[in-house]
Amino acid sequence: MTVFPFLVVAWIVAVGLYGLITSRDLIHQIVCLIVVQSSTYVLLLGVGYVTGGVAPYFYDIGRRALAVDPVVQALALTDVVVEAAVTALLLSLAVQAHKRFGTLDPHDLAEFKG
Amino acid sequence: MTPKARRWLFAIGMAGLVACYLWAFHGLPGFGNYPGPYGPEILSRAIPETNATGVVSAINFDYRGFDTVGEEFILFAAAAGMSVVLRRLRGEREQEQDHSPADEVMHRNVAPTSSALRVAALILVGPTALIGWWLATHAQTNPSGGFQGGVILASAFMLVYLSGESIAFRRLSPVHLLDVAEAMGAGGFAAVGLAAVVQGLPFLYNYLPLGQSPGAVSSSGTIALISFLVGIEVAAAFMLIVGELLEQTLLRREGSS
Amino acid sequence: MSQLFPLSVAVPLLVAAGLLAFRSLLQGKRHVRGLVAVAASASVAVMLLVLTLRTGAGSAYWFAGFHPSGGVAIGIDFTAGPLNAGLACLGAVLMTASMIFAWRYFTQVGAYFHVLMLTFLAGMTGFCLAGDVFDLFVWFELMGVSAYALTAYRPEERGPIQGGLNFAITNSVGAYLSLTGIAMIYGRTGALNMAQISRYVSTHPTSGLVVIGFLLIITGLLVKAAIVPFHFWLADAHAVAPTPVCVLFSGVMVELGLYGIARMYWSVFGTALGHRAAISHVFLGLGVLTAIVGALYCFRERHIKRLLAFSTISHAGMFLAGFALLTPLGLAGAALAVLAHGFVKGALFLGAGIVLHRLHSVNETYLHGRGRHLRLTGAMFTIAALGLADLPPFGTFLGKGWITDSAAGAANHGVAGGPWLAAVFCACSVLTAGAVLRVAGGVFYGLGDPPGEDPRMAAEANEEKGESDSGRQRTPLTMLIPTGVLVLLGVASGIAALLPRFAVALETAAARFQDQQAYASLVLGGAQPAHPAPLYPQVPPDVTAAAVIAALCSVAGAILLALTALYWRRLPVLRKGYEPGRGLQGLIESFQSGVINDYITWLVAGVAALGGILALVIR
Amino acid sequence: MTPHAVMQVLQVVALVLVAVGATVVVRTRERVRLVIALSAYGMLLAILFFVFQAPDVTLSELTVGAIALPLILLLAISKVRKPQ
Repeated sequence: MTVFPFLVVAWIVAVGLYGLITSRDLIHQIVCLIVVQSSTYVLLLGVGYVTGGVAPYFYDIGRRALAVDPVVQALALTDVVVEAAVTALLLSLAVQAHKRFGTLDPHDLAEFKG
Repeated sequence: MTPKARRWLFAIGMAGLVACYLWAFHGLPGFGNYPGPYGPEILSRAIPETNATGVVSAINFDYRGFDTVGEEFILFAAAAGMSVVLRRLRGEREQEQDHSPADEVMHRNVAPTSSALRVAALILVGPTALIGWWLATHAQTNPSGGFQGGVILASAFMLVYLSGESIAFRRLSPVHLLDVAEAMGAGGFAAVGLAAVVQGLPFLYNYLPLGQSPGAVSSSGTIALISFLVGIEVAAAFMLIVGELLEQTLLRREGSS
Repeated sequence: MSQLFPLSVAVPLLVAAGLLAFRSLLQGKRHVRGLVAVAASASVAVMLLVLTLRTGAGSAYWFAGFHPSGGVAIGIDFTAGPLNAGLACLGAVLMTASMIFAWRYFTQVGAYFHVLMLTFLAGMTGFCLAGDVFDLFVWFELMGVSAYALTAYRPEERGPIQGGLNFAITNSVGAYLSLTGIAMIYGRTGALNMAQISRYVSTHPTSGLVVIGFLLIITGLLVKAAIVPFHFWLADAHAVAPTPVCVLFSGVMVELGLYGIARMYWSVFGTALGHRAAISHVFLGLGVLTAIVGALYCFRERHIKRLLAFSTISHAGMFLAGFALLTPLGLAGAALAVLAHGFVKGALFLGAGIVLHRLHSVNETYLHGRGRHLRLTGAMFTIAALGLADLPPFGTFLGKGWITDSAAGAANHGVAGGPWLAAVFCACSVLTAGAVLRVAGGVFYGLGDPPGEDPRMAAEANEEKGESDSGRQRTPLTMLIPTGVLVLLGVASGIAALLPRFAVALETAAARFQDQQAYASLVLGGAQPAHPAPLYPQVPPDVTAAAVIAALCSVAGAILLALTALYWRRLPVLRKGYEPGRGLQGLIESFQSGVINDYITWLVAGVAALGGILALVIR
Repeated sequence: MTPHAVMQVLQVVALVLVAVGATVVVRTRERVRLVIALSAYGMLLAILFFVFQAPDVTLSELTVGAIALPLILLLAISKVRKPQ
C-alpha cells in the first residue's frame, strides 16, 4: 500500500498520454488531457495523506485530532478550477476549428498549415 | 511521422518517463506518512488565527489567498477567451448590439422537451440555488466554499434551460449582466486585497473582525467575504461558458432546421 | 516601496475586471478603452522599473502578512532582484508598445483584447516575482490561458486556428508535468516555498526524487522556452497569433520559460544537484542543439512571422547556453541579450505587422519588391535585423560577447564551454540574421531576382488578408512610433552596457542571483545577507577584441548570406535547378508532420531522454 | 477489522476503480459515450477523494468533473456533430 497510489498516478499519466498521441479526434484528445491532469489530483492528495487522519474540519471534533494535510487539498481545489478553465477554452477552440474546416482530425487540420 | 514510428517513439519515451516516475516515488515517504512541516504548521495556527474551522478554506482564502486571486483570473480569462473565440462568424453575425440576444432566441424553434422533465427541472431550481448559496457562504465552517457553491448556483440556471425555457435562460443570463457579475466577483476579490494595501497593510491582509467564536458563520473576517465573491465570479463564469456554447448550439440548430 | 509588489499584479487585474464590467458603457469608445489599458500597462512598467532599480540585493514581500516562522513559510511571497524584476519590466514595456501598436491595427479592438492582454501582463509579472513554486504554476497558467485565447483572437479570418490548439495542448501537458514535479517535491519536503525547499534539499542526500522533481518542474518551462525537442508549438502559435501578440510571445514569454529554469536551478536545486560540470554540459548541449536547429529552420522559412519565430527559437538556445555556463558573466550576458533581443525582435514583429497592415501578406515570395514605398518601415526593419546580427552597439552584441568570453574562459571554472561556442553563436547569428536581412532586402528594396511564379504562392498570398485594418494609404503613427522606440531601446541597452557602472551592476546582480544561500536567508530570515566582498566583481567585463571581431563577422556574414540567398540564381554553382531549403522538407516531415500527436510524442521522449541523462550524470 | 484496515481496503478499491476508469475513458472513442465515461470517471475520482479525507475536493470534483465538464463537452459535441 505504501506506493500503490503512486503507481496508479503513473498509470493514469501513461494511459492519458497514450490516448493523446494515438487519437485522431480533438474532442477525445481534450478528454485525454483531462485524464492526464486528473493524475495530479491523485498525486497531490496521495502525498498529503496521513494514515488515520481525518478531514481538516474542526467544527464538531476536537482541535487536536490527527488530520490529513489541508494544503494539498487547497492546491487540488485550485487545480480543479484550472482544469475547468483550460478545458472550456480548448473546447471553444475545437468548436471554432470544426466550424471553419468541418473536421476535428488533427491530421486533416494540419493540411491547413500557414 | 508515420503512426507506427510515433507509437514506437512514444513507447520508448513513455517507458523512460514511467521509470523516472518510479525512481522519484522511491524517494517519497510511503503513502500515509506525510512528513510536513507545512500542513501541521497551518493546522496548528488556522483556528486561533482566523476563527475558521474549515482549514482548507482558511488556506484557500487567507494563507494562500493570493493563489486564489490568480486562479479566479484564470477562470475570468478563460471565459473572456471563449467569448473571443466563439464570436459568431461573419455570415452569422448580426450587427453588434442591434438587438438583444433574447430577441434572437425568441424567433428560434427550440426542440420541445417533455413536460415531465420540464416540471421536474423547474422544481429542482429552487433547492439547487439554495444549496449553492449555502455552500458559497459557509466556506469558513464546512467543507464548501465559493467555488463549489458557484458551480452549483450556475447549474441551477442550467436547470432552467433544461426545463426548455431557453428564452428564460437568455433573459436570466444576458451576457452583459454576466460579464458585470463576473468582473465584480474577480475584481472584487482583488479590491478586497487592495483595500488592505490602502490601509498600509500587506495585500489580502485579513483586516475584518474575526468574530467571537470559531465556527460561527459570521466568523473569520475576509475569508467569508472572499468566498462569497469567488462564488459570484465562478457562477457567472460558468454561466458564461455554458451560455457561449449554448448560443452556438442554438445557432446551429436553427441553421439545420 | 514594498507595496509595489502587489500593485504590479493587482493593477492590471483590476483594470481588466473594470474594462469588462463597463464593457457596454465603453461600447464604441475605443480610445477611452485603449487609453485606460495602455495607462495601466505603462504604470506597471514604471512600478517594475522602480522595483528593479531600488531592490538592490533583493527584497521579499509576504502576502497577507504571513511571515515565515522558524524556517517554515506560512504564506506566499514575492521576491525581487534586479534580474527578475527587470525581466518583468521588459514584459510590461513590450506590452505597452504592442498595445499602442494595436490601436489602429485592428478594424475594431474589442474590449476583450485589452482584458486578455492585461491578464497576460499580470500573469507574466506574477510569474517573474513568485517565490513559491505553486504560485509560480498559477501565474504560469494565467499567462498560458490568456495567451491561448489571444492566439485565437480574430478567428473569423482564414487561417489555421489549430496553431492555438497545438500551443494550448502542448503547454498544458508541460504544465501538468510541472505540477506533478511540484507535488513530488512537496511530498518529501513539505514545502512550497522555493527558499524552504532549497534548504531542505541541500541539507539532505540527493535522491532520485530531487532529480526527477527538478526535471518535471522544468519540463513545463522548457516547453514555454521552446527548447528542442519541445519547440514545435512555437512557430504554429506565431503563425496564427495577431502580430502585436507575437511581440510578447517572442520578446518575453519564451524568455520567461528560461528565467524559470534559471530560477529553479539557482534558487532551489543547484546545491542539491551538485556536479556543476555535468549539469552545465547537459544544458549547454540543449542550448547549442536548439540554437542550430532553430537557425536552420529559420533560414528555410518564407512566412515572415514563422521565420521570426524560428529565429526566436535559435536565440532561446543561445540564452540557454549563456545560463548553462553557470558563471555570473554568462548569466549577465544572457540577461543583457534577452533584454536587447526583446526590443529588437519586438521591433521586427511590429515591422512585419506594418507590412501585413499595408500589403496584406506576410509571404516573403509574394511580397518581393512590393514594400519599396514603405521607406521608414523598411529602414527600421533593416536596422533591427542588423541588431539581430549583433551589430555594435546593439545590446545583443555585448550580451553574446559576454557569453562567449565566459565560455572561452570556461576551463578555469571547471564547467562546460570553450572557444568553440563563439563559432556556433556566430554561425547561428549569420543564419537567422541572414534570413531576416534577405526578407528586408527582398521586400523593402526589391533586391535579388524576382521569384518565379509559384503555384502555391497565389493561394498563400491572401492567407493573412484582413487580420488588420485594410485600405489605408498611410501607416499610422501609432504603429511607427512604437517600432522606432523599440529599435532605439535596443541600441540604448547596448550603450548602457558599455558604461562600467551598468556592467558591474548587471554582473553583480547575476552573481547574487546565483547565490542560493543568500536567497534562502533573504526569504526565510528576512535579512539582507552580508557578503564577503570578493564574491562580486568590481571591474566591468572588458569589451574583448574577440567579441568585436565575432560581431563584425556575423554582421558581414549575415549580409553576405542574405545577398547570396537573393541572387543565388546567378551563382554558377547553384544554378542547376537547386532550390534552397527544399531538400530538407522530407527529412523534417519524417520527424514531425505538424500534428499535436507528434508534438506530445517528442515531449514525452524528450523528458525521458533528459531523465536518463540526468540519472547518468548525477548519482 | 480495525477502522484503519477498512479505510485501507476502501482506498485500494477506489484506486483500482480510478485506474480502470481512466483506461475506459481513454479507450472510448465514440463521443457521446466518451462523455458518459468521463462523467463516471469524475464520480470515481470524487469517491477516491472522499476516502482520502478530502471532502472539499470531493465536492468540487463532483460539481466540475462529474457534472459541469460533461455538460460543456456535450454542448460542444452537439455543436460539432456533422459538418454543415
